[in-house]
Amino acid sequence: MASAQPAHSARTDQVWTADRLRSAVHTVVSAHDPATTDPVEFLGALFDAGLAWVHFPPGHGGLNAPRALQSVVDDELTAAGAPPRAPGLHTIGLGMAAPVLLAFGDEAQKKRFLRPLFTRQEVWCQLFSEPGAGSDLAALATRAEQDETTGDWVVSGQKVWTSVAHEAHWGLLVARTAPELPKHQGLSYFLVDMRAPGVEVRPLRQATGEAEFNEVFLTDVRIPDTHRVGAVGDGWKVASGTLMNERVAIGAGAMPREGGLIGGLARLWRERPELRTAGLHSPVVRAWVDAEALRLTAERLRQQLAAGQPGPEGSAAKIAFAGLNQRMSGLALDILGEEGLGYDDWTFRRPEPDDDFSTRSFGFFYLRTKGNSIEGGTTEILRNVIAERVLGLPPEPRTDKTIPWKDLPR
Amino acid sequence: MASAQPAHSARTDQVWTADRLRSAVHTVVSAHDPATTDPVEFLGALFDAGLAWVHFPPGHGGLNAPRALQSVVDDELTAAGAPPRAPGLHTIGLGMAAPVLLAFGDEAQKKRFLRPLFTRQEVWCQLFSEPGAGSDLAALATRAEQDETTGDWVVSGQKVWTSVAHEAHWGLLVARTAPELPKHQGLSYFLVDMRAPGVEVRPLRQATGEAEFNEVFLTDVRIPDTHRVGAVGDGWKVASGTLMNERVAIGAGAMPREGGLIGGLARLWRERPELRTAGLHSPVVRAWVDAEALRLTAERLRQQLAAGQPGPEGSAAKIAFAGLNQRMSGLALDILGEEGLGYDDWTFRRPEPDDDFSTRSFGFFYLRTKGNSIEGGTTEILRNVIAERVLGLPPEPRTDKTIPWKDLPR
Amino acid sequence: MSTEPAADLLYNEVEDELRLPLRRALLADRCPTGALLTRIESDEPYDTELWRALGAELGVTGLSVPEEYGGAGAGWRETAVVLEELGRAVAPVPYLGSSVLATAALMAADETRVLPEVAAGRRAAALAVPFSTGPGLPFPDAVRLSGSALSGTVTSVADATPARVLLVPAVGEAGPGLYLVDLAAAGDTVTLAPRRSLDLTRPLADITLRSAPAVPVALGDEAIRVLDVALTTGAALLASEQLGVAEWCLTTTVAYVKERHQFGRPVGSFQAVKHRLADLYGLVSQARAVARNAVAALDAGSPQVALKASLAQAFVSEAVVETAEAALQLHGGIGFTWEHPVHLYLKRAKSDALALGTADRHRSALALLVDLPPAA
Amino acid sequence: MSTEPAADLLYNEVEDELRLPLRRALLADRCPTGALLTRIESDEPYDTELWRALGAELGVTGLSVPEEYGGAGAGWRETAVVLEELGRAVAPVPYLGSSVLATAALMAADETRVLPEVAAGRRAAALAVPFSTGPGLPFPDAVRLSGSALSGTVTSVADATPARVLLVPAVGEAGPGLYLVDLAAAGDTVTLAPRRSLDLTRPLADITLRSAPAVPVALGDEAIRVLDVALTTGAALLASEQLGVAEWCLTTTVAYVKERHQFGRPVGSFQAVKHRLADLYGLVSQARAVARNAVAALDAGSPQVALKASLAQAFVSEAVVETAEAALQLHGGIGFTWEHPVHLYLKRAKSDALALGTADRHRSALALLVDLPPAA
Repeated sequence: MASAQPAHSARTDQVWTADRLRSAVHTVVSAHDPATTDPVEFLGALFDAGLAWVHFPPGHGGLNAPRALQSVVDDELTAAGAPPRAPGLHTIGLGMAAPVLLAFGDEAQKKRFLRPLFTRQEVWCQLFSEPGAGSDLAALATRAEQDETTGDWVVSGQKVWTSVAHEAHWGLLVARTAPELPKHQGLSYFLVDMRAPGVEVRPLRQATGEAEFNEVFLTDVRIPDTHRVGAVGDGWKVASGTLMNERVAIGAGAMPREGGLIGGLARLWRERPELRTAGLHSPVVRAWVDAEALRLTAERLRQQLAAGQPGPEGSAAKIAFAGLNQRMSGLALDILGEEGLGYDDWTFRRPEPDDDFSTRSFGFFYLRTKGNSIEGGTTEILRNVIAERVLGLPPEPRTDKTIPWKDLPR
Repeated sequence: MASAQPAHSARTDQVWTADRLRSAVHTVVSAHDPATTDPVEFLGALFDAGLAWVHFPPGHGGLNAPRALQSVVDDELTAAGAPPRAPGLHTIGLGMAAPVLLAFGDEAQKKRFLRPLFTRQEVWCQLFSEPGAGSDLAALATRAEQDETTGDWVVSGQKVWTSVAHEAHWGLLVARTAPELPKHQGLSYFLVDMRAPGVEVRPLRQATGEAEFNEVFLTDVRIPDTHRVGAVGDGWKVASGTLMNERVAIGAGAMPREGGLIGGLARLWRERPELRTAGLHSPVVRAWVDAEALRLTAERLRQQLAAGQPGPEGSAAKIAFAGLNQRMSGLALDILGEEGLGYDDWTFRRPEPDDDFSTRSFGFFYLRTKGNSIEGGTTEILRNVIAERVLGLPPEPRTDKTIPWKDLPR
Repeated sequence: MSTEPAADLLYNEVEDELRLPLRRALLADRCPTGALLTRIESDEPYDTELWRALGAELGVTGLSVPEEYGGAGAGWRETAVVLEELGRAVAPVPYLGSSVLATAALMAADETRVLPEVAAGRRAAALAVPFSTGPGLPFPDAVRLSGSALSGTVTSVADATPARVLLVPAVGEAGPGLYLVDLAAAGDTVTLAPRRSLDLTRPLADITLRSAPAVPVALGDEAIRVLDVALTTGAALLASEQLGVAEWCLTTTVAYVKERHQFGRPVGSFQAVKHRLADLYGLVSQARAVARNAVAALDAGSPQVALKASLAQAFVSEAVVETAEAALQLHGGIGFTWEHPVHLYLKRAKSDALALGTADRHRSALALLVDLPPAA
Repeated sequence: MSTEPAADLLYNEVEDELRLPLRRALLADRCPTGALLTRIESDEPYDTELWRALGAELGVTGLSVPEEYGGAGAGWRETAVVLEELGRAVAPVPYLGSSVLATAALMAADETRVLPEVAAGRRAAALAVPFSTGPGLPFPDAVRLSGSALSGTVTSVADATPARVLLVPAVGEAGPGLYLVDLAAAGDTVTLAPRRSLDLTRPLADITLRSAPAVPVALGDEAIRVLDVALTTGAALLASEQLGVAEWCLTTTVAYVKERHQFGRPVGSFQAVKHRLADLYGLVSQARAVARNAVAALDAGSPQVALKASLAQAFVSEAVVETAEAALQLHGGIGFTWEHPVHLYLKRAKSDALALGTADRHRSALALLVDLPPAA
């Protein structure tokens, strides 16, 4: 996996090779035994050694080394018994906040936020979607007005589908600063203190009965101008960078055969022969075939990424996964018959991070997978993306990009 | 079926009742025994008695009677041993030319054309579609320019998908008379002599190997101004009326259970037990279910029409029939396996009107049914029609209706 | 494969007149979806007030029952219209359980002792079989007869909670039988345990009988026949309830996409949305034809009732689930929330697809009826 | 259900280098679709010039054959790339019949007498089984052995017309055997009758043997094994040809809808068209992963070859037919004409779906291999 070519840091003549990075890891691990060191301290030591993200600048968790060498560090850490980098609560922080701060944040923002983010001391959430701005994110209406005396921004509006907002210290916020401009041009990007006055987080109950997400109500929330990321009016540019990082994060890991819902479906078929019918056999085998085809497609994508030829199949795979999950969970209920008429738990509650998903009923999956074709880009939007960006088909005629946001029909 | 209400003719006080019509039929049949009379003579007598289309004006094949009473005449004729009104070669003449002439033709045109049309002495065809104007019929490019000295129209262009053009005496033609106007406004409607100089008919070979349709090349074909139907520039209005009549004609008759392709598929399954597999059973039964559902839908539509409540389900049924026919013929090949690898006849020929369709192979149907979702309105266009006209969904933004035809991108 | 003369697949005037007061006065006013969301998690998930009104005010709980037995002397066609409207409202009343399944069983068995009370809606009745049971299965043996008392447990019974009378299939030494259990008389020999059901608007319960006193309604082959008639009638009529569910989904979604704007346009002006809704429109019109066909066969006592009921379930179950799933998707994020009622319709659609025999089982039954046998 | 370590699903540099000259120099120049339409109805439907070039100029007719037997000593991965390109051109050459099916049989049987001639493309060989035959069926008994001569008729053999050598499965008193028939030596004891085939670019023929002289290649269980290896290899590799067909359909349709205008817009700007093509793109990328997976298993001699070949046929056959059908539809009227080549691809797609076992039969085989048994 390691690149054989030497890499030069931007600041010095220092050349980062795989061996030198392994030795840097070894230094940290020797000083802070991962088995006994407090995780915050261990992660802090890694950050300070520039091993958090080797391609970040020195002082901000990195070494200006080539990004591809990060895997050397990660492999070495795993070998040394460090806990895996499962992001969990910190998915947004590590996957979105860190890259945004690197690309668009100023020195003070990097200094303030990157270390506690990496040490898991501060949780981040994302305040993008709104009731009136789902697929059309750029139409969002949350308003940020600048207080001319203090320079603070005063923000009011409503955000939805916000994971971990109730645990978060900081939110990545896009708000409208110029309603009189076309929609993409009037947005700015902020870091909002989730414990500030005027921030109210309410659980958002889903069709499954529980609440994985939140609504966030912002009422005259004050944000200092120093927590604005990028220039006023550059919010869309900053947010687009963030969303791209989200997309890259999808489907990165290799999956074993019968991983995911197909495993449960295949077990159901194998372990409950009394439920089998002639007519349901073919749909089960088809599901197995389609799941394996998708697994191989994701594996091929992974191999392309590893070979430095990232392919555009990811969006197509997400569409197909959503449809397949919906089909498989519905099929499982058909197989179950009477048992499919029941449900496990309608309690209005937030799932715990360590909830064992695999113990949930197929009824739960039947409902939950309905969200798969909505969350993270609806199937309809992803089809547009494939058609236009991959196949090069012409866009539809549009007028909403040029007229002032305040004049858009809604 | 007969209406109990008396109907008044426009010209006189005469009231047409079912009984009076039956007696009018009886008079014709007595004078011209359908068993021994030459069909042209018999049909001519019917026309002259006003029994061709009872709602047409007297002198033009009708009696100004209510349209609903036509079924009384037809039933009585059938009972008297007259041959059924199967249109065959005369589908366009009876289904499109006659209604257009009634609605838009002048007296001279009605006088000249309606009687030989009804007596089957003259065959009609339709010259609408063009290579560049399929779904977007109003974009057609065939040009008609008026000769200022004679008043004749000189027509050049190419038409496609023209049934019976090689047998036809007359064609219903839409051509562009004003390229500088928006596309719907620059069209005019003509009756073209298919034997005139400059008309060339070539068979159009299909994927099945044979040629059901023709291409018609028009090169400086002269049409007298007296053969223009409707005002100059009213071509779209006239053509729309014609197309509507075409739509009404679809799916009028009741079908028995297992009528159509499902009959062949069911027979294949019943008569060839050695070809059955467990996996193909469910698709066959699904096809049977879907075919029966569609048959019942068409039957319900027929009942609605009979009750004077025409429903909009026809377009939806056509979409579903096309898809089902395609699915069933493909499934039949899967069942046949080795036999499905063969084909019956690739000869480039025009099918005869009395060809026995039912003797063709499933391979033929597999190819032929691909046209079902294209001919008579593509599935895509019909979905638009349902969405906009039935469900009232908003049209897409369009610019092509307002800019001059000559400036349209193509 | 003979075709019967085409049945009347339209709605007649009587049926149209029945529909309007139901939709307007009862369901829209008394059963708004906001109240429904509150009700389903309350202690009283059934709408007893609505149920009372259906019986006492509108007199539709015994439409299929002859007037001499306290019914309206109408028929199954009219019953089907009520089911369409109840489906359209996912109304939590025991109509399918009492006015369809139990009533069909009582009528098939000429059991007139409790019929007038059931027909008037004063006492709800339930047929004690798992709601997933379709026609054509072996006679249930979950309950055993000993002397004149029943013991055993029947799981996942629909509309059992509000029932005062149970019709219980049971097997004794003399073979199968269908028995009447009066819950007022049965006391604590019968207990009901609610189950968490996928369909929040149609609760299920497990019924346990411990030497519960019972009187026979039909015995031996007659019991088998009566149960089959009830389940076939239920399967045929369920299609009309499902049709109502699909119609709500289609209508509500069409209205939503006309209002909802994204990218400066109504979402319903996007061709992908339009085409999907056009296809659903086609599916729902086909479902209506098939459902009316089954009901007409019931009403006419056609010998093809079993065929047409299985045809209806084979077609409608999948069409309705597809429609409900698309409705949720086309509502986008809001459709995935608890506060929007579309999930209630999805749950009803999927549960109804499992009820009274899955589409898969009905296809298998149909295949034999129309001489399309499976591979040997 | 263990997963093997993930195979290399990409194309390596050797494969990429093989593809370009094939696509450019041979297929685009020598096999344009206009010429193809003329050729398929001529007396010589096979492109013998192209076949000669594949062998003599490019040396790809024996890619999988070791160099000592006159091959290129490459492997099945490279062969698969040739099949993709031939599929993309629906090229009428006997590559699948000779370089895949017959070559796989010869190699599995260690039959090296004719292998060099076949590998060099100088003599085409054909495996005498109906083209629909997939792995796992009973050994064919259409031909009987008597003494050392074969008699019988094998129907619907692909790529038989240009063959000089036949490999014929036959049954004699001692059981099954696979026999070599040299057509030069056989004279009029072997006759070929062309069949009208749905796929105009891959003619079929019935082969009749009347005491044709034959030499054994494999006998008994070994004959069964050799035939199974050949058919499994064929099924695994056919997926690559099918992939090429699908890629042509997708690419050509995308290009067409960018050019074709209706309603003042490119047809490809309509959302319904865009979304359908986006889904086909997804299908083709999945087909590619599955096809590469099967080829990699062949090349590596994996014990899961049968599983991966059946997986490939179960998935790819339907994906490719769907793509070709959509391509015709999205071309509108012109796609339904003889003059436009899309019908040739549809015919190839559907025939390939029937070839070497239908998707249905491969699903049944796969179900047993992955422990998803049918209902008892």
